[in-house]
Amino acid sequence: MATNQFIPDSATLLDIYRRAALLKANDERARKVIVSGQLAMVYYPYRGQEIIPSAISAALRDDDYVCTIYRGIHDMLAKGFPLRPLWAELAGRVTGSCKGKGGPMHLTYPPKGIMVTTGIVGSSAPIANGLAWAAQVDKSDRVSVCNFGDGAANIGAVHEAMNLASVWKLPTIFVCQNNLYSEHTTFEKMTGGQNVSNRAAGYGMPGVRVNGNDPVEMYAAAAEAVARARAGEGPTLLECMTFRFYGHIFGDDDAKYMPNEQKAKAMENDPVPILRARLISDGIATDEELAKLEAEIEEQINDAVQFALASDWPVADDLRFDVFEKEIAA
Amino acid sequence: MATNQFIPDSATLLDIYRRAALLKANDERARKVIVSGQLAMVYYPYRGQEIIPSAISAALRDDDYVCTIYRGIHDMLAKGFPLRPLWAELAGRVTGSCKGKGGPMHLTYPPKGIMVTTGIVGSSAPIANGLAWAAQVDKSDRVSVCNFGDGAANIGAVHEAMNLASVWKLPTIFVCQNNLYSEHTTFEKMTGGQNVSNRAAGYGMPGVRVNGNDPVEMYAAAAEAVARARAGEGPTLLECMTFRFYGHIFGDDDAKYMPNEQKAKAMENDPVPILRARLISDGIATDEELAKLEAEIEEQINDAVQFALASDWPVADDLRFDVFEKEIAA
Amino acid sequence: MSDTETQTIAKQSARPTVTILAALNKALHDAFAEDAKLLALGEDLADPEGGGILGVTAGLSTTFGDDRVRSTPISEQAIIGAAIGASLVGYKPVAEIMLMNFTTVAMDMIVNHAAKLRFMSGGQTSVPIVIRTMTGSGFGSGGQHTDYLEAWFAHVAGIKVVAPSTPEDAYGLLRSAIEDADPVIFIENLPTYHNATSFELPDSSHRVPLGKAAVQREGTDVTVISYARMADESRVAAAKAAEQGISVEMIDLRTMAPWDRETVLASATKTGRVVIVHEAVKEHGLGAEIAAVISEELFGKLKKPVKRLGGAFSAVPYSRPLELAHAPDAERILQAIVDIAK
Amino acid sequence: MSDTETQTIAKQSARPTVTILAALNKALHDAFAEDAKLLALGEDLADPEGGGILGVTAGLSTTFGDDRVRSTPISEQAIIGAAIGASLVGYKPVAEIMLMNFTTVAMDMIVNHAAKLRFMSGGQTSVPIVIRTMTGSGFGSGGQHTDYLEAWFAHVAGIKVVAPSTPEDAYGLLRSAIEDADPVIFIENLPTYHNATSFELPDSSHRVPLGKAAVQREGTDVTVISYARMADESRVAAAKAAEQGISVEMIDLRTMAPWDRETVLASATKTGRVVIVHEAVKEHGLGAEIAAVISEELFGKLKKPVKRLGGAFSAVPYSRPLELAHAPDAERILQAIVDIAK
Ligand SMILES: Cc1ncc(C[n+]2csc(CCOP(=O)(O)OP(=O)(O)O)c2C)c(N)n1
Ligand SMILES: Cc1ncc(C[n+]2csc(CCOP(=O)(O)OP(=O)(O)O)c2C)c(N)n1
Ligand SMILES: [Mg+2]
Ligand SMILES: [Mg+2]
Repeated sequence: MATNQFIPDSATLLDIYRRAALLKANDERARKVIVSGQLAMVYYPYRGQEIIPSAISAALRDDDYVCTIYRGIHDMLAKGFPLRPLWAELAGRVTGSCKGKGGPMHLTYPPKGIMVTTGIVGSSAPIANGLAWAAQVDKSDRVSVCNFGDGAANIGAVHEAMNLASVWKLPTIFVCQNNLYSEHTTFEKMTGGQNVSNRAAGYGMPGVRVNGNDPVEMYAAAAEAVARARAGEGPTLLECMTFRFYGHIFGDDDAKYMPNEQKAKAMENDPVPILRARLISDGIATDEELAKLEAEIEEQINDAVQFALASDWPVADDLRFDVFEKEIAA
Repeated sequence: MATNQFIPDSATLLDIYRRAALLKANDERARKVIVSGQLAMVYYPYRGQEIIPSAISAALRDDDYVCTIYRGIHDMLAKGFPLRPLWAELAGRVTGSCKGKGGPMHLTYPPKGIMVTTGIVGSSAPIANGLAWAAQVDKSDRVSVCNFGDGAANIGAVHEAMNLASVWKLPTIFVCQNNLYSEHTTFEKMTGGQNVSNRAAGYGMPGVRVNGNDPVEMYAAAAEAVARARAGEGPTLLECMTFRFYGHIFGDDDAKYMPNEQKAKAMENDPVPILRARLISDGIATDEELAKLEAEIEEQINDAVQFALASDWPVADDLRFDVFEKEIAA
Repeated sequence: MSDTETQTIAKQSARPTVTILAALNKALHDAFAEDAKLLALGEDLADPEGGGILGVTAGLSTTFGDDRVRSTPISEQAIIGAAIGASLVGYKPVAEIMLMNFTTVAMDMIVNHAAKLRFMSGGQTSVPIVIRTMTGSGFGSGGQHTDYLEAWFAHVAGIKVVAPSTPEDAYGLLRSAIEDADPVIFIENLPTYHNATSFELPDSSHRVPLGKAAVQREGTDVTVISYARMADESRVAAAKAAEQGISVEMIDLRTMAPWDRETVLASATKTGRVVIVHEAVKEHGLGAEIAAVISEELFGKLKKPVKRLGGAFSAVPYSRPLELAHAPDAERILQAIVDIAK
Repeated sequence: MSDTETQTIAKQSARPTVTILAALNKALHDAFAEDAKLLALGEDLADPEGGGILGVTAGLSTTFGDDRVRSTPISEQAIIGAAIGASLVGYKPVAEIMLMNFTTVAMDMIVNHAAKLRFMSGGQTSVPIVIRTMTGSGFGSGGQHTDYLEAWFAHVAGIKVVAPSTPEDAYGLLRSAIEDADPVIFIENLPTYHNATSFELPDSSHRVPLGKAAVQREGTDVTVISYARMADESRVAAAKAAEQGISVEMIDLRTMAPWDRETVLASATKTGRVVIVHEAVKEHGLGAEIAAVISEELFGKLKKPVKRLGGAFSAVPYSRPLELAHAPDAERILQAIVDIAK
């Protein structure tokens, strides 16, 4: 469906890899830091889904909006969430972007348009429309990207939001990251029609199912949706097929509900190394250049983790602040 | 789409008219009784939509379930709600089916499978699924009919219910009575895709748009959906095109939001007299026979209204009862 | 009706002509004219749809345009979500949830998001929205159209709740709610929309601060605390009590959350006898918190235990005699005043 | 683990091995075995999905079949609606809303329908369902996963609310909730699921009546009223207080709605000093109603004003020190006991 104008050029593919490499390294570090006991948190690994936000973000501007979910750190990093306030928030420190009040499930960073991270399935969608409405009233050409999962496609909020976006012709891009599981339940078992993108037609909006692990397909679909939205032609639903490698919550035993072969096969097709190999074989970058890039990323993550763990904890009195504009009386 | 086996025969057409005539007469009486000041109530006229439930009910059994909405007295009468407890409830008397506690928006009559009437848009759908689930576990071949409006198609509960019905293959029949308005808002203005039945495909269930004012088309579609449900083949969505003649709430000035021509044209094509004429021209019944039938209906309504207005009012102490199985202590 | 028209009519006639509905409509028009960042959305809200089912928003979409004032599909989660999203980036949406019982389909948006985003984001974002909603018994609308649910929202940190009982307060509270930096639930009592109780529409500078109760009648024997329609009933009861020689101090709370401890405790200290009245079910209603605080703060100083009147412990019934029995009224409030004054 | 296995292990070991989770699982198995009309539904609830994300429903679908025990899509309105519908025609569904904050997307089904259908139908229909839901702070799940919202439901006529703090009560209350003719919200405190506090799983005849509190420790100086995890904290505080010579009567409410006035008022009459503790935000929480009733019923008889401890007035924070500061704990409860005993 993608016309040539939306095929990513070499620079764009490299940009996508730069983001994906950061996402991959950060997820690996998060799990390592938890296993090592340096940091205790409820963590939703996104490993395996890196290409989706990396490709989408390559088609976005800093001033575009993103709303995402508990499994959303990949969406945030790809959009430019800086590592220090991110890691400090994960560590629950005052230097965290949310002063330690929000935590991993509510990371927020308005300077890069990362406006809402929700822990409620589907609730990113109605709010993303509001950001899109604001862009429309502003007469700006900003777009609002709304991330949610395959399971979220069946909850009421997402339905209401897609219908409203269609009738108001909002610049909302609905990104369903279909990793084939909702917690422990399979996509087949909970999805009437066995497909999310097909539902778009019912709202009179375009819907496409793409291989979310393929940077070319993913970028082309995203760029086309962004172009439509900027042109005032309304919303698009993108169903991005992917897989999550480490279960729902890090530590859950996915063998209880997931066939080993399915997981093994998905991990064999790990999209990040595949893109890396492609950049080299296509002569877009050399192994050395990419190794250097990856080393820099590790350094940045080292710095952020150290910054986070060295930062101060919030104090009880902080609870009185940020409830309302005016603090609660002591 | 209707195969011959579902085309109504003469007896069925007469049966449909018998119901439709009752519905029409009862709506006219309700409005008259309000205008005359005999009875004060918030009333949602259904005049113009009679054929839909009359045709559907002709395809149902007494032990099938129906859930409906504030604008639902036509659905109830067609399913067999007796006139005396209905009118007594409208009048708020202890002899009402709900002892005067529910009123017009919550009429209930389990002996005829009329299980829930809701005042919340869309909320008939999730509950109708539960009745269908019960039928499924019972291994009975009962079906569960869920009525809602065109505006309700855009609320979350209906989306969740249609998806669940599809994945559980429930014998639920979703009946969207599309009268082109939601309170004062037009169908076009609030409906992405400008069509409700098309959304069924997204859930993997059959969806059809039918002329709800045509008894043959309406009956055929309903009978086919009922047959599928009884055979364990799952839910169907029926979008039944129709029109309401007297605004949202009786008394509201629909000229404020509805073009006169649109309303006039709809009233010219009043489906009940059209069916009446057809029965006569097709030799299914004579004018005299139908006049007699209509006179009997007027008599039954007279009796019910008199019964209602002569019945006792509930007393304050009744508030302690029916909150829980055990009454609240005085 | 334009405000000048209304005012002229008001001046000409001896009887009050200004209703809460007219005051709300003017408040919206004045606020939208002053601040281009205001938006409005809700079902049947724009003029092609009649400017609201009862006309509260009449004229807004015509005057301020379809971009800013929009009718919506029947999708309360989408309505509140859209308001929240726009509010995160500089707009001040006034959303309507037609009836308060319908907030039940949007509780996630209101409670988990509108009320909490400021805190969860560490103050990086805020949600300056107003959620207008109608409710109240009296019209026989039954169990799903008339609940008062203010106690639910008062229990949630991060959202405010107000309810006016006069045209002046309707205007002043709505203007203040719109100007507030945090989300506000604005409750309108539907059955009394058309009661004309004022002579003139408030001036555009009129404000009523959130969190400040109104002492509508000073007294020394008994303090009566209420709001919304129950304030009307309490005013009547207080006047009747005066005829019997009982001096009632009548407090209209106006803001349920945060409620005005200072005014309430000062009055309770003076009278030592307190009656709290609301239409919501008595048990676990707003009166519980107020009674608990008064009993704790004025321990040993009260002349009588705090008395609470509220809706009966049942759904709101349809039948007229039952509906009348469900909510408190002037007669039962007077009885409570007389009893506690003994 | 089968109950006989668990019991043997329990007998062998000196330390208790039975958890609330195991008791709940046995209660469900026993109830389903005894009554073929029981159904269960919820997200990840059946065995192919692991028998619940924490295994509370493990084994049910295998033992009782996919017709009766079903995993669902993420559709809480559809979940509660399906439970309501089936309950209208003779079934007794046990629905799970994974976390209590997610009841916010199903409030219409719970409040406008489950709680009201019996009344609005004039008693023609009833809704004998149980809604199991988990919540509670301690795991750093933050603002949208840990709220206690029992006060909302207590304010609604037609629905009951319970929350166990021991394996025995978990078993006995769940069996009673399932057998009850009306809807019951059954709150499970997630962070203490695995605390092993009993030696044996309750016998299948064990029941705990709804509406009856447990006096877990008799005392004469101070009455402490709590429930759920706060009952654990209160037990610790009561023991510490005893060391300081303060005799605490510790009441675990067990049922929040309708709460046990008789037991509470009897104890308050005896001690004249009452501390109420819950994890939910203090303001407008369950403690408000209880404090209001005690203050009214025992006016002039209390030695000290009723003291309430509850969650801080904010969303539940993520950061560990903030999360610990948000909810009451044994230390602060002890402090309150000492203060009120003075
Ligand atoms: C309304 C609501 N219901 C249930 C949950 C619990 N829950 C958290 S994540 C999840 C699964 C979501 O699956 P999906 O939408 O596919 O996203 P994924 O986790 O796979 O990225 C569930 C059921 C929730 N957070 N919110
Ligand atoms: C959740 C909810 N939102 C809003 C309303 C107010 N309301 C009552 S009827 C109605 C219009 C419904 O239109 P439609 O679904 O087309 O049914 P119709 O009245 O045309 O039969 C609205 C908005 C409601 N009852 N419930
Ligand atoms: Mg998924
Ligand atoms: Mg309609």
